[in-house]
Order: sequence, then C-alpha cells, then structure tokens
Amino acid sequence: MKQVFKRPETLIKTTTHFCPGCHHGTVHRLVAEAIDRLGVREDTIGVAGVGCGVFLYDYLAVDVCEAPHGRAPAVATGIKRVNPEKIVFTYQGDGDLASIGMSEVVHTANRGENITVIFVNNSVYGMTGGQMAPTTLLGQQTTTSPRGRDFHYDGYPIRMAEMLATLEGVAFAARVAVDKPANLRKAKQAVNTAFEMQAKNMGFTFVELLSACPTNWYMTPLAALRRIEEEMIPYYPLGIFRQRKAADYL
Amino acid sequence: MKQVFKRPETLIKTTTHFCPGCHHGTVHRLVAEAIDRLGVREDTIGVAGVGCGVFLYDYLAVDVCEAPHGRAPAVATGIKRVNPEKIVFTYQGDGDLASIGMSEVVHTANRGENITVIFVNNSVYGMTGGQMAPTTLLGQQTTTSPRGRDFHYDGYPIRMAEMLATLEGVAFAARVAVDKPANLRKAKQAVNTAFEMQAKNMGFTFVELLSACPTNWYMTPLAALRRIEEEMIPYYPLGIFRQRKAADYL
Amino acid sequence: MEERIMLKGSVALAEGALTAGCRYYFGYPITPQNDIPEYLSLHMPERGGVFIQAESEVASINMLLGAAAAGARAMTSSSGPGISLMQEGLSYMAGSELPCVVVNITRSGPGLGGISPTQGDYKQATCGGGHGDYYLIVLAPSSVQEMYDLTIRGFELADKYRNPVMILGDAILGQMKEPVTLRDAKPVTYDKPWALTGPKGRKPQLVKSLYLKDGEMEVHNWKLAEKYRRLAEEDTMVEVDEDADADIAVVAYGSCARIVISAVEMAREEGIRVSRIRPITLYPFPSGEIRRVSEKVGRFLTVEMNTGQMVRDVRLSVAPGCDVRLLARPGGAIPTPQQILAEIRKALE
Amino acid sequence: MEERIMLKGSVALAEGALTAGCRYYFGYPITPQNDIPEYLSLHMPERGGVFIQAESEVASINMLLGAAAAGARAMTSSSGPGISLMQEGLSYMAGSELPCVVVNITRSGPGLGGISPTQGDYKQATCGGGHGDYYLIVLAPSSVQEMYDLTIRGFELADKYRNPVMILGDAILGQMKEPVTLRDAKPVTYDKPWALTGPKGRKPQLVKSLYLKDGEMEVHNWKLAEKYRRLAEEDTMVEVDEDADADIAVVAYGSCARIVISAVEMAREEGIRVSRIRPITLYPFPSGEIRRVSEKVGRFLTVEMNTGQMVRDVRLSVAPGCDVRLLARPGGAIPTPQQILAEIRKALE
Amino acid sequence: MPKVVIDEARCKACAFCASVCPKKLIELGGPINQLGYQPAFFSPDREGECTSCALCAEMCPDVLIEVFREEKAS
Amino acid sequence: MPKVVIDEARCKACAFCASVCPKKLIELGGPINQLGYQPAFFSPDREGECTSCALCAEMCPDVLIEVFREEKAS
Amino acid sequence: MLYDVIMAGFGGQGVLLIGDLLAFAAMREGRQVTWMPAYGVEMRGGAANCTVIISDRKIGSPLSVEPAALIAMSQPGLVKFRERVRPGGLMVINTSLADPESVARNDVEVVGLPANEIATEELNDPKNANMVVLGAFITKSGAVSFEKTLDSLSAFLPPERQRLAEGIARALQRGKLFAQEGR
Amino acid sequence: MLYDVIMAGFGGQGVLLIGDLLAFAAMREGRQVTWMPAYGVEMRGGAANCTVIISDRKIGSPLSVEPAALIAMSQPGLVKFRERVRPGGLMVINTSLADPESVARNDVEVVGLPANEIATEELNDPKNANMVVLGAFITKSGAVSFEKTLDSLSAFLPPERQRLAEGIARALQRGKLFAQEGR
Ligand SMILES: Cc1ncc(C[n+]2csc(CCOP(=O)(O)OP(=O)(O)O)c2C)c(N)n1
Ligand SMILES: Cc1ncc(C[n+]2csc(CCOP(=O)(O)OP(=O)(O)O)c2C)c(N)n1
Ligand code: SF4
Ligand code: SF4
Ligand code: SF4
Ligand code: SF4
Ligand code: SF4
Ligand code: SF4
Ligand SMILES: [Mg+2]
Ligand SMILES: [Mg+2]
Repeated sequence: MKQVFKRPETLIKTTTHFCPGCHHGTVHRLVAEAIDRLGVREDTIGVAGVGCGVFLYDYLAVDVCEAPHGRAPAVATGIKRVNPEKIVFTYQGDGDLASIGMSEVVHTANRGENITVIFVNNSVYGMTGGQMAPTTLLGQQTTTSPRGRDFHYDGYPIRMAEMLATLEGVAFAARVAVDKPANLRKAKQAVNTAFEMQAKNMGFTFVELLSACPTNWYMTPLAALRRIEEEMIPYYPLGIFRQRKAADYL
Repeated sequence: MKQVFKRPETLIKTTTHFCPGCHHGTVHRLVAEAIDRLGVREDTIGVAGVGCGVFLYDYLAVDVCEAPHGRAPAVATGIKRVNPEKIVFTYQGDGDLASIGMSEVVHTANRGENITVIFVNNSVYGMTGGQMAPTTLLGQQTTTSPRGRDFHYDGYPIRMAEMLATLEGVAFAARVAVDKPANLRKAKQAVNTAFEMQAKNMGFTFVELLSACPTNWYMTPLAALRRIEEEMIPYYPLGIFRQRKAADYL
Repeated sequence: MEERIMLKGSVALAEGALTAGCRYYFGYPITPQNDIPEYLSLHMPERGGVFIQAESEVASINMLLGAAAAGARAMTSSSGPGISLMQEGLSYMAGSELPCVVVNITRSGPGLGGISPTQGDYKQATCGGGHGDYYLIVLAPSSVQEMYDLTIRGFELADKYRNPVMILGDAILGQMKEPVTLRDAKPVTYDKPWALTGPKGRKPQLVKSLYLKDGEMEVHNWKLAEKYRRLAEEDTMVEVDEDADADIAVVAYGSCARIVISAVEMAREEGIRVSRIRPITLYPFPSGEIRRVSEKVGRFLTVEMNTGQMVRDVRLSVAPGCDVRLLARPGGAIPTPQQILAEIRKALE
Repeated sequence: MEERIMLKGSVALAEGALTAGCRYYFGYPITPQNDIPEYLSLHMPERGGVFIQAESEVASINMLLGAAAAGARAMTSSSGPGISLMQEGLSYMAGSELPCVVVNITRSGPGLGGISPTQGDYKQATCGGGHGDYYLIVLAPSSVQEMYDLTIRGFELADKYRNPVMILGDAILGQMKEPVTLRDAKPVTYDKPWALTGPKGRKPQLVKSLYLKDGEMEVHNWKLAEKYRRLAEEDTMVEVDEDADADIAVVAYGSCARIVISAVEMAREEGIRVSRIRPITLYPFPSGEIRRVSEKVGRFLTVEMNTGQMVRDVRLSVAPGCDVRLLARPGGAIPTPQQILAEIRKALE
Repeated sequence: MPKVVIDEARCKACAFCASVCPKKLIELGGPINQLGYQPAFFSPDREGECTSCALCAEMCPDVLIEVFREEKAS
Repeated sequence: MPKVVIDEARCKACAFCASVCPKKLIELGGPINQLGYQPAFFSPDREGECTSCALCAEMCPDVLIEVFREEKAS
Repeated sequence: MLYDVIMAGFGGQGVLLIGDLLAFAAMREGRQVTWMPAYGVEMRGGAANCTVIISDRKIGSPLSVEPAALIAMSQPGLVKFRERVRPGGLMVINTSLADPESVARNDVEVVGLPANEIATEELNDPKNANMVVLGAFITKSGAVSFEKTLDSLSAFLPPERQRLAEGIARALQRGKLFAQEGR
Repeated sequence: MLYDVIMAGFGGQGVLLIGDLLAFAAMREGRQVTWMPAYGVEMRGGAANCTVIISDRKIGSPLSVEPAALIAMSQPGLVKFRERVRPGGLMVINTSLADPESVARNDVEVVGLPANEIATEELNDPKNANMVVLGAFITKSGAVSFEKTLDSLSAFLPPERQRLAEGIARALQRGKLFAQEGR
C-alpha cells in the first residue's frame, strides 16, 4: 500500500485549538507542505500575527517569532535582514494584516522585502470573538456591526491582493480559496509558488486565502463552505494579480 | 483698473517661514482659493499634518487642529463626525501621509470619510532636513539615502493617488503639479473639485500635488521647477484616477 | 427611582458614558473589553451617536483627538497593548488640553501577556505614559456601580480640567455583573469656547501642542503643572475605612480592594485592628489621606495585582519612618483573602 | 592609542553602536536626532551592516524586535513622540526578553512640544513606559565621551540581561561636539542560543510573550522581577563627587548634571560644602548611594529639566527625614549655574 | 490495511470529509470523543468502493485523514 | 496705478515670476530686503508691455503679486 | 451569610444564563450578589462557566477559590471544578453528560439528575435542561427562595422572551421535584 | 580659565565651521572644549550660530548665557546676541554684512572688519570671509594660540579637502593682520 495522502512533516501532530471547520488548520497544512516540498524546514522562521493563528508555534516545526498585532511584516523584515538566506514568512489574519497592520504590509511589500505573507481572510475577527474586520462583507452582521456592515459608517471590504498588486515591490500577489478541492489545489499551487519565489530571492510574495470562521459566522462548517463560494468569491475574485519573472527584478 | 489677481481672503497676509521657491505657499493659495470660491471659510476646519505645512494655522484663516505626524485623516474623521455639515480637510506632506500615515489615509479613504486630503508630494522630508521619503525617486540622494535611493534597500517610490484610487470609498483621486502655469490651472481645478465634492457629501476626495523643496533637493528654485517636469512627472503621471458621480455613492 | 438592575461592568461603563452625554466612540477590539464596543455599536446609533470601529488603537486615539477638538464628549477603550499604542496621542491630547475618556480594561503584560485581571498598568497610567511633562487623571472603579458612576465623573473631570481621563479597570470589573442603580441627575457640562467648529462670527481657533518660540514651552509646562496641582487639591478621591486604634492600614485599589475588604473583615473578626484605604483617583494619588492615617499607624500593607507599583506612591505619601510592606501577585494571579490576612498577621509580628 | 577626536554627540553614539558590533539600524527621522540615522545610512553599509529607514517608529521597533529575535545587535533612535509610539513594541521586547538599544534624544513635550533639550521623558523611560510589569535599563550619558561609551555598555547590558536598553540623551548631548577617545578593547558579547535561525540540528525555538495557561504569567513576571533585582545589584552606575562634610548634596543627570558641575564649583568657591551625585543608570536608580550619602547629609537638591520627575526617586531613596528640594525647569529651559547656586544657598538658609 | 484512516480522537465533526467524498463513504456520528464531538468514520465494509482520491483528506481542516492506495503489481 | 504690484519686502527672490513672464517684464536683484533677499521688481517704464496675464502672480509661491487690468470703457 | 456557587458546562448549555437568573433572583431578594463568567480564550473550545456569590454584606472577591457549591452540566466542567468545592459543600450534576461517580469525594453532597433526558423526554423542551438543574440546585441549597425565583422570571426575561417564562418555570419545578423526591 | 564665544551669521557663511576649527585647535592644545550649534527649526530661514567653550577644567554647560565674546557675521546674528556679551567682552563683527554702530554698548570691545570685501577683493577667495574673521578673533582674544591653529589645519581638514588649507591659512593670517593693524 502506498500512502497517497499524509500529514506534512513540518506539521506537528497534535490537537489544535481551532473550532470545527476552521480553515486555519487547512492553511497551516498548505504552508507545511510548501516548506516540506522545498526541504527548508530547518531553515525556516515563521512570524505569527495575533489572531487565531497566533499559536503557529504549537503546530509548525519551524522557529517562530510572535509579533505584536499587525506588525508581523516589520518583524519579518528584521529577521530576514539578519538571515537573508533563510525562509521567512508571516501568518496573519485579516484583522491583523488589513486593519491594524495596513501600514506594515504596504511598506514591506513596497520595499520588496524578500518574505512570504500568508493572509488568512475569514472576513471577521476570530480570536476576539467576531467583531467586524476590514474584509467583512457589506451587510454582514458581526458583534460590532450588529445591523450589518454599512459602507456609510464602516467603509468597504478591502481587497488586499489587488491593492498590494499595484506596488512595484511585489513579486507575487494571489487570492485563492480553500472551500473545495478544486480551489484547494490552486491554493496549494499559490502557496508553493510564493515560497519558491522567496527561495529564489524574487521579492515580496503574498497569498490571500479566503477561509471560513464558522464560529463567528454563526454557521455550521458546511454552511460556511457555501458562504465562501456564494458570498466571498463574488466580492473577492480569485486569481493571480501580479507575478514577476525573476529577470524583471534583478 | 480691475484686479485680475489677488490674494484669496482665506490666505492671511504675512511672511511665511517657507524657503524661497517652496511650493507649500502655492498649495496654501490653491486651498484658500477653493475655500473662498465655495464661500465656506467660516465653516472650515483644517487639520495640519507634521511637516513644513504644520504652520497652516498661521496662514489660513480657518479653524485648525494640529494632528500627530501622519494621523491627520484620523483626526479629521473625528472632527467631521462631530461636524458633518462643516468642510474638513487635511494638509499633509509625503512623509506624513505616505510613510507614517499610510494606514490612516488608506482606512479613511476606504471608509469614504467625507473629507478632503491635500497631499503635498515634494519627494523628501522637508521639515526634518531632507531625509528620504516613500516618494523619493530612485537614485535621488537624500540625507538618509546618501548613495541615492536603491529599491533593493529602500523600496520603490509609492504612487499614492493610484493606490488610493483602487479603494471603493474614494470619490475623487487626482495628481497634479504646480510647476508651471498650465499645470497650475489644472491643480486649481482639482482642488476646487475636491472641496466641491465634499460640500456635496460625495465621499473621500484626494489631491496629490507634485511640489518642489528646493532646499532639500539642493537646487535653485528654478532648477527645482525643471526637476518636477523632467523627473517627477514621468514617474508620477498627472491625471484623475477616480471620480465618482454623486449617484454612484448615494 | 432607585431601582437596581443587574449589569455587567463593561455595560455599566458604557451606560455611564451614554448618561454622561458621550455620543462618540472610537475603538479597536481587544480582549477583555470587547463588551464595551459591542454594546456601543448597538446602542450609540440608537441615541444619535457615532460608533466607529477604528482600524487601530493609533487611529482610535486620533479620532478621539479630533472629536474632542470639535468639542464633543468622546471615548475610547482598550487594554494594555492598545493603550501603549495610544501613548503618543494621549501625550498630544494632554499637550493640546483636550478632554476625553480612555478606558483601560487591563490584561497582564508585558507584551501579549495574558488576559486575566491585573494591575500591571498602574505605572503607565499614573506616569502619564507618553513623552513629556503631563499626567492623566486616573480613576479606579472597584464595583460595577463605580464602573457606571466614575465614567460619568470621568467625563466631568475631563471637561473641567481639559485633560484626558483614564478609567483603569480590569477583567474582573469588566466581566462581572452586580446590581447597579442608574443616575437620574444630569451630568455636569462645561462650555467649550475653544472648540473647533469653523470660525463663524469669531476669530479662527487653533488646537495645538507645538511651542517653538523661546520660553513658550516652559510657560505651557508650568501652566499644565498648575492644573495638576489644582486637580489634586479639588478632586482627589479616596475611600477610608478607619479604625481609630488601628495597628495596620491596608491600601489597595480596584478589584484588588474588594478582596482586601474580605481580608479585613476576617482580620477584624480575629480582633486585629485594621484600617483600610482605597484610592479612587490613582492620579492624583490620595497622598494627603494616607499621610494623615500614617501619622497614627506605623505599619502599612499595600496589596497589588502586579509586582509592586502603587507601593512607591504609598511610600512617598506616608509619614517618615512608617513601615510600608507589599503583597504583590502579578500576571493575573489574584491574592486570596487568606493570603492577605496572613500578610497582615506577619506585619504585626 | 589614546588620541582624542572631536565628535558630535550623535555621531559618537552611532560610532559606539558600530564599535559594539551593532550592524542593524532601523529608524524614522525626527528632530533632534537625525544625525544618528544620517550618519548610519552612510556608514552602516560600509561596515557590512543594514540601515533601513522604517516607515514609522512602530515599524522601527518591530523590525528591531525581529532583528533581535534573530540574534543580532540592533538599534533604533528617536525622540519623544516616536518613543511613545514604540511603547507597545518595547513592552513586547521586554516580555519576550529580547535585547536591543533604543536611543531617545528628547524633545520637550507633551505632544509635538518643542525641540529644545529637556528631561521630560524621565518618567516614561524609567517606568517601563508600555503596559505591564517590566522596566527598561536606562543609561544617561552626560558628555560626548559617554554618548560613545554608554552606547557600547548599553549593548552589553542588553545582551547580559536580555532586556531593552534605553540611552536617554537630549539635544545638547546630541548636537554638541567634544573631544572623544575611541575604545580599542573589544565589546563583551554573549552567546544567544535562544536566537531564531531556523531549527537546524535542534528543536524549533520560539520567541513570545503570550502566556495563557494558568499561573504561567505570574511565573514569568516574577522571573522578570528577579532579573531587575539582579540588574540593580550588579549594574547600577552612579558618579559621586563627595565632600565628607557636605551640608547639601545636589543630584542631577545627563546634560543638566554638567550645569550642576559649574554650580557646585561656584558654591565651593564660596566655601559651601557640597556633594554632587550623578545617576548614570536611571533604571536601576542608584538608591543605595543616595541613601548612603543622605545618611550624612540632611539636605538634598534635585535639579531637573522638567517639572520634577526624578525627584520622586530621590525622595524614595533618601534616609527618613532628609529634606529633598527641587529645582525644575521644563520645556527646553536650561537652569543656569547661577540659578542652581541661588537654590543651594536658599536650601542652606 | 484500510485505505482511509481517520484520527477519530481528534475529529471535530465538521463533516467536510463526508461532504466531498464522491462515493459518500464517510459518515458522521461516531461515539463521542474526548473533545466532545461525534467523529467521522469510514463506512464499514465499503472499502472496496474507495478510489483513494484523497479528497476527504485534502478537505480535513485538522489534517486527520491518511489515505493509502494499493500498489499496482509491477 | 501700476498693473503689477510686487510685495518686495516679502519677496524671497525665487525668480518664478520672472521666469514665466512672457514679456520678461520682471527682474531680480532689487535692494536687499529684511529677509536678506534681493527681491523681484517690475522693470521700470515697461508697464505698457504688460498684458495683465497674471502668470507671474499665479507662479509666486509666496503670493506676493497683485495684477490689475485697465477696464475697458463700456 | 455568603453563598458561592460555580456553574460549569459547554457553551450553548445555558450555564451563564442560570447563573444570571440565580443572581437576579438574589438581587430581587434585596441581597448583595455578584456574577462572574469565564471569558476570552477560556471560552474557545466550548467550555463555559461562571461564579455567583450571594451575601448579606458587601461582597469582596467575585471569584471563589473554594465554592460552597458546584453545578456541573458537563463532564469537563465537573472535572475542572470537582476538587475545589469546599468540604461539606454541594454538587449538582447533570448525569446526562457528566458522571457523578468520577467525583470520588465523600465530604460533599452529590445530587445527580439526568437533566437532558428529563428536559427532552419528559418536558419536551430540551433547551431547558439547565433550568431543571437550577431548580434542583435552588431547592437543595436554599441559596435563594424558590418562590421568589419563580416570581422574578417575568422581570428577568426581556420583553421579546416573555413567552419562554412558562417553560422555564416548568423546568425549575421539575428540578425542584427531583431534588425533593430523587426522581 | 574658561573662555566662551558665540558665532552667528547666515547659513552658508561657515560660522559652524570656524567654531569647529577653533574647538579643534583648542583640543590640540590639550584643553577641554565644547562646540554647540543651534539646530532644527532655528536653522530654517537661514540663521546659523554656535557656541564654543574652552577651558582648563571639565566644562559644565556647553551653552553660554553671557559669553565672553561674539563673532557676528551678519546683522541678524549681531542683533540676536549683542546684548548678551558680558561687560568687558569682545565683539568681532563682519562689517560687510553687519553694522557695528548698532551695538550701542560701550562696555565691550568692538572690532569690525569688512571680511567679505577683504576675502573677495584682496584674497580673491570669497568663501573664506569667515576665516578672516576667525583670524582676527583669535588674535584679539588669545582664546587659542594662533600658531597652533595654523598647525592644526591639516589635521582638521579631511583628506579630500586638504587643498583648502593654504587659502584658509592665508585668510586667517589676513584677519590676524587686521586685528593687529586695524586695516
Ligand atoms: C494592539 C492590539 N490590539 C488588539 C488586539 C486584540 N486582537 C487580538 S487578535 C485580533 C484580531 C484577530 O482577527 P484576525 O486577524 O482576522 O484573525 P483571526 O482570529 O480571524 O484569524 C485582535 C483585534 C491585540 N492583541 N493587540
Ligand atoms: C511620531 C513622529 N515621528 C517623526 C516626527 C518628525 N517629523 C516631523 S515632520 C517629518 C516629515 C516631514 O516630511 P513631509 O511629511 O514630507 O513634509 P514636508 O516637510 O516635506 O512638507 C518628520 C519625520 C514627528 N514629528 N513625529
Ligand atoms: S474563532 Fe474562527 S478563526 Fe478562530 S479558531 Fe474558531 S473558527 Fe477559526
Ligand atoms: S524645507 Fe523644503 S518643504 Fe520645507 S519650507 Fe523649505 S523648501 Fe519648503
Ligand atoms: S479517498 Fe476519496 S473515495 Fe476514498 S473515502 Fe476519501 S474521498 Fe471517498
Ligand atoms: S474533515 Fe476532519 S475534522 Fe472534519 S469531520 Fe472529517 S475527519 Fe473530522
Ligand atoms: S501679468 Fe503677465 S505680462 Fe504682466 S508682468 Fe505678469 S506675467 Fe508679465
Ligand atoms: S515669485 Fe514671488 S517670491 Fe519669487 S521672486 Fe517673484 S515675487 Fe519674489
Ligand atoms: Mg479574521
Ligand atoms: Mg515632503
């Protein structure tokens, strides 16, 4: 018997603190697989943003630095400049990256910092109990948009991948979803590409993953999968918004 | 004799602290003219960013609030929400807005906050003595890029008008220059439009003005004018990048 | 009518803000204070106010600065890391003499720390926190009723002194429910001729903290200092439960002071003579009352949920020679009445 | 070789950092400390190091956090408003036990304030500043030579204790030139087995400040407290110029202490017996030496360029009954030797 | 040896695996586990129907499913 | 009354006005003013050549130039 | 007199709600009372608990190191707190989801009742299993008056939930009966 | 002995540089010395000034309230500091750009020299007007040894500027001559 699917080695075998159907687990796996694939586990340093992904260090067998909320790209910059030959990535939620961490991610992208940013967009603040995120969809009810997000008061859901793709420093910017096998395959591809391009010193790479937070969407896990397809993807189109060929940069 | 050019009333008659050939004076005038034109001087509150424009209150006869460096859009948000019927604008340099204030301007724009942002892009930190700004051109020597800005270390000059134009909350985003009469006329038009759209509650309006800082460009004022035309405009194209019609928003 | 209703501390605080006439809230989520923005996101619009979830605490404090400059009663709330991010803005508000209320429902630090109740932010709160010569007015409620009452008082003091006020609570006070009596009386309000509303029928006005001309800044600093002196004179608050023949006085504030109540009861049952002092304003610190009590009692015990911070203020306050001890439990640990009692006994040995 | 060269304070400090082996600088411009980034933007790359102008002070401190976590000697510098913005990051670094050097060339505050020399950030520096139970090691140079020497020492102490170190200077010390002797000796370095370099041949490692499990955080807080105790024991620095028969002792630090030197000379010429104490570490504060001197001298004068901040630490240090006076000039005003002398005379009346 | 191994002790019963199996070979509702969930389990006796496509495993957010395939005789 | 009035006391001699005047009617190098600059001035006796186009005024960053036009007899 | 009780279970079982009701009833009796929930990360993973303290004097700490009583709605809830109940104290256990045998103490009074079964099968009202347990607890402990609790129900429930009052009252009554009759 | 002097002028006139050279020469004499410039916003608008203090003992404040001397390279520089020079002190004034008459004090020694004219017309070296003034100041004040100042020039100048040494020396000499001969 040949094993056709197994846990990536970089993924520590343990019970996670994630809720049922939470896609953080899925994204952890994709990252672990990309690291395994490049064979760089021992040369990898992750930077955990603050959010439900903060316990990255309990799940991935790489070195991990905890960053203050939103500041992971700046922390990763410091780490990468000291260790330019190591693989450095950040793992951030949408509150972390698109709200409080907007300035850091934009400037790190603009500097073309040679790191990978894994951006888990679940359209809500998971860890703190379901408040509105910058990515919360219009009309979506959260604990701080109890009448549904209204652009007059709360602004619009931000499309980070598109915005970052306008910056010269960005080597790769893609949006993928992890709601079904077909999308998962593309997601895996995008995460792999991002790490690979980093390994080739091609600059800033960014993958946004549309993910479910069933708990704070007040949905069953299966209903949450449907919401990704029916509500998120229409507003957040999937695709690669920028991809640099090595030659352009060097 | 008919007076065909006079100081706008909103512009206080006094000697400015600006260096010879500094375009802050020009931009102050354009703002004053727009306020005069709408007849809203008594209903206007300006928010001064930190930079050579911080003394706004010495030059414009409107109420002024000093904001911490980069935070003018947040301060303006607070003021506008309390006084929704008043005209509120920020006056910010490129260090203030595009570096430390990135997060505030992006989120304020995204919220569609009904204010006007006047963005003086002179590609350098004037007030603090000529350090590199996010808008400093590649190769430009400043006191903190003594070998010329190098994108490997310092990243790329950021095109704010284009980036903000990607956001749904933005009603108007334009880039103009103040280096010669023809451009000045368009600049005046853009500033007028921005204030006018605010008066009509159309959302966030943004005007980027390419301006000279002869002192920190180590140039004569006239050479500085030429630099705007020959070096800045080619990298920072002039134009209107987003303009909403009222109906779209309401 | 003096009806009591059961309210959560955070909700009582939010209701206090609404009662005080606060109609502008700007804040960013952080545990353990999310009940405040959540409650206000629902109720602020109902009362004609504005609730904005800011993109960060830096944005929150600066939106607050703008709203305060425009003359409104406005508030933000956060916890340790967020409060640290507000230090620049707080310094600006103090420097520009802008009133506001900032709530810190603390979590244990430093860093990301833990979310359990703590008093580890005492230093930051009472030192001003940001750069320069200024102080926040710091109020420390000890019950859900006070979460309500002191929030109202906070808005009044902020306006009276044109200075930011901090309400320093913790997760116990924020999460617990207790019976509360809501106020009927109208909160005191103050004219704000300095507010920025556009220069209609008057000269243009200016809110700023930049003073570059020779000597200006010193004048401004002494002006602020004089304000803090007047504040200490007129508005220091403290609760003293005095035993005229006390052998020891116990000092504690906030939720910790509740536990001291239990300990003091136990001690008194044993026949130990104890006075109890609860600072309500942490800045201005009730040095006068502590000094007065210390002139009769030679032994003090300070109980804190940190590694020992307020104890410095107690030491600076007491009469020379008075012995000030410390019982400290940091990191979200909560001293038990038994432990405090043991410490009282030890101090009297 | 003991050659003296004329250096600007900021440059001496930057050279000190390079001598200490610092190869990573992250900072954001702010007056009056721009000479430091400007000098390092030129010289850091020459020595194989990295200079990054960060987009903000928040980014600076977090890049520093990353570089420190990776095991490098790294530095940032700023002034009041920027330092306030770093408080969250500093709290995280202290909580995660990361070494670094943060320079504050002060400007007068609160708010945007002024850019003249001041000691208004004493409270912020010595209180930890950010949220939670932690302290920075605070070094206060008083000459250009010390700008160089204490920066080197700063990196050593940071690594020894795995704690952020603040160099607290002001515009006088940053802008002035004085003769300086550069060091030949190699700076002390420390192994950093905890650094994040990828888990090659070892278990994965972790830099964090989050402690959520019951009791963990208290243990961590006491661990930090024990470190600060050891720091005070082993590395408190103070300069004492003692007159065995002094009638008064004058305490001042930094540039202010220089003016006190002139004043004390004038006083001694008049026959007044004066001791002079200059804290070099502001945290840990040299309470022991002050206590020792105060056991012989009943009168103290604290001179500060603020409204009175260090005076609290002096009062907490002196023997009971010792009279501690204050001469304070905030907002960029600089007390003159004459003024100090007058105050000394007054204290002795 | 079965083709599909589910770590039932850690299963949180999200049902993602069951929802994607083209053959509907996975059911929910196993005996309650330590986490308090009634886990997914492979339908007894239907192993032959499994194509080892691993869609179930790909979808499991907690990465609890291992999939094997019989090696072709070479 | 002249067509072009320059506030020479405040002029910083940037030369913007002179550089744009299509008729080259403005010169630099007037007597040093309080600010320490040798200000711009309208070339004496060339008033007739001025078209009141106001380009000089538009360009002055310190807004020191006023321009008048003779009103057409109606 | 001071009476303190911890109630623990899964999120969704309504443990915070029965704490709330108990505290409310105590307030209506004119007594001092505090209600303190576990919050934040502790909540993730579905655990929920709260502490209610009722007293005739000002209440100090709203937390209990050694409570007089425990209401355990689930096995993890029971495990977490079973050692802390003070000797002589009371444990009311929902035997549908927790095993009273696992207490292994003989210095406390243990009352077990299959609340989920009772609520679902007898009352046809599975949501009110918590109220069944509360009814039993109030009856056993006398922490508040049972009658006053019933009386305070309509004041306790917000207007849009008044229709639930009847079901809750029935569940409380059923719990009381179980406490009295052991079935 | 402590000697303190303020030098003031426009930016670009090299006032900071002559302060630097004076301080450097003093250091080479083995003395204590401080050099303190005005900085920041004060610089905007073109004013520049610095204070040099030379002493045989440790120097306290590097700023002077009442300096022993003033070097005024411009009229605004003269105006700003003319009241502060201590009675009996010295003022060396560049009469090309400042008016000694405006001092209106008779308790200080005033030396005026048309440094710009001298440098431009006599030396054909307009950049070194500042050095002419410094030469005169050193000669009048004796703050440092004139010869030692000349000697230290090559050490003072960075390698790429060594070629300037000769012109500076000539300018210093010319200033010395003026101080000695009044022309
Ligand atoms: C400075 C600061 N502000 C706020 C918080 C509280 N906080 C922790 S996680 C979080 C948001 C988490 O949301 P997101 O980044 O979307 O991650 P998710 O949990 O949804 O994966 C917030 C606001 C904090 N830790 N620090
Ligand atoms: C928090 C903070 N950081 C830094 C500064 C210092 N500072 C003042 S103005 C400025 C930049 C000015 O540049 P810009 O915004 O481009 O304005 P300009 O002067 O060029 O018009 C800086 C960095 C400050 N005041 N506050
Ligand atoms: S709260 Fe949301 S994001 Fe967090 S673990 Fe649960 S499902 Fe995942
Ligand atoms: S420094 Fe530059 S921006 Fe500032 S006033 Fe001078 S020219 Fe203008
Ligand atoms: S491997 Fe494919 S066929 Fe087999 S159980 Fe999984 S999803 Fe079904
Ligand atoms: S996908 Fe995983 S966690 Fe979800 S039900 Fe299947 S095995 Fe369980
Ligand atoms: S108005 Fe026109 S023509 Fe007349 S001086 Fe000005 S630029 Fe020249
Ligand atoms: S444009 Fe204005 S400031 Fe410049 S030279 Fe002409 S008048 Fe003077
Ligand atoms: Mg999220
Ligand atoms: Mg600029």
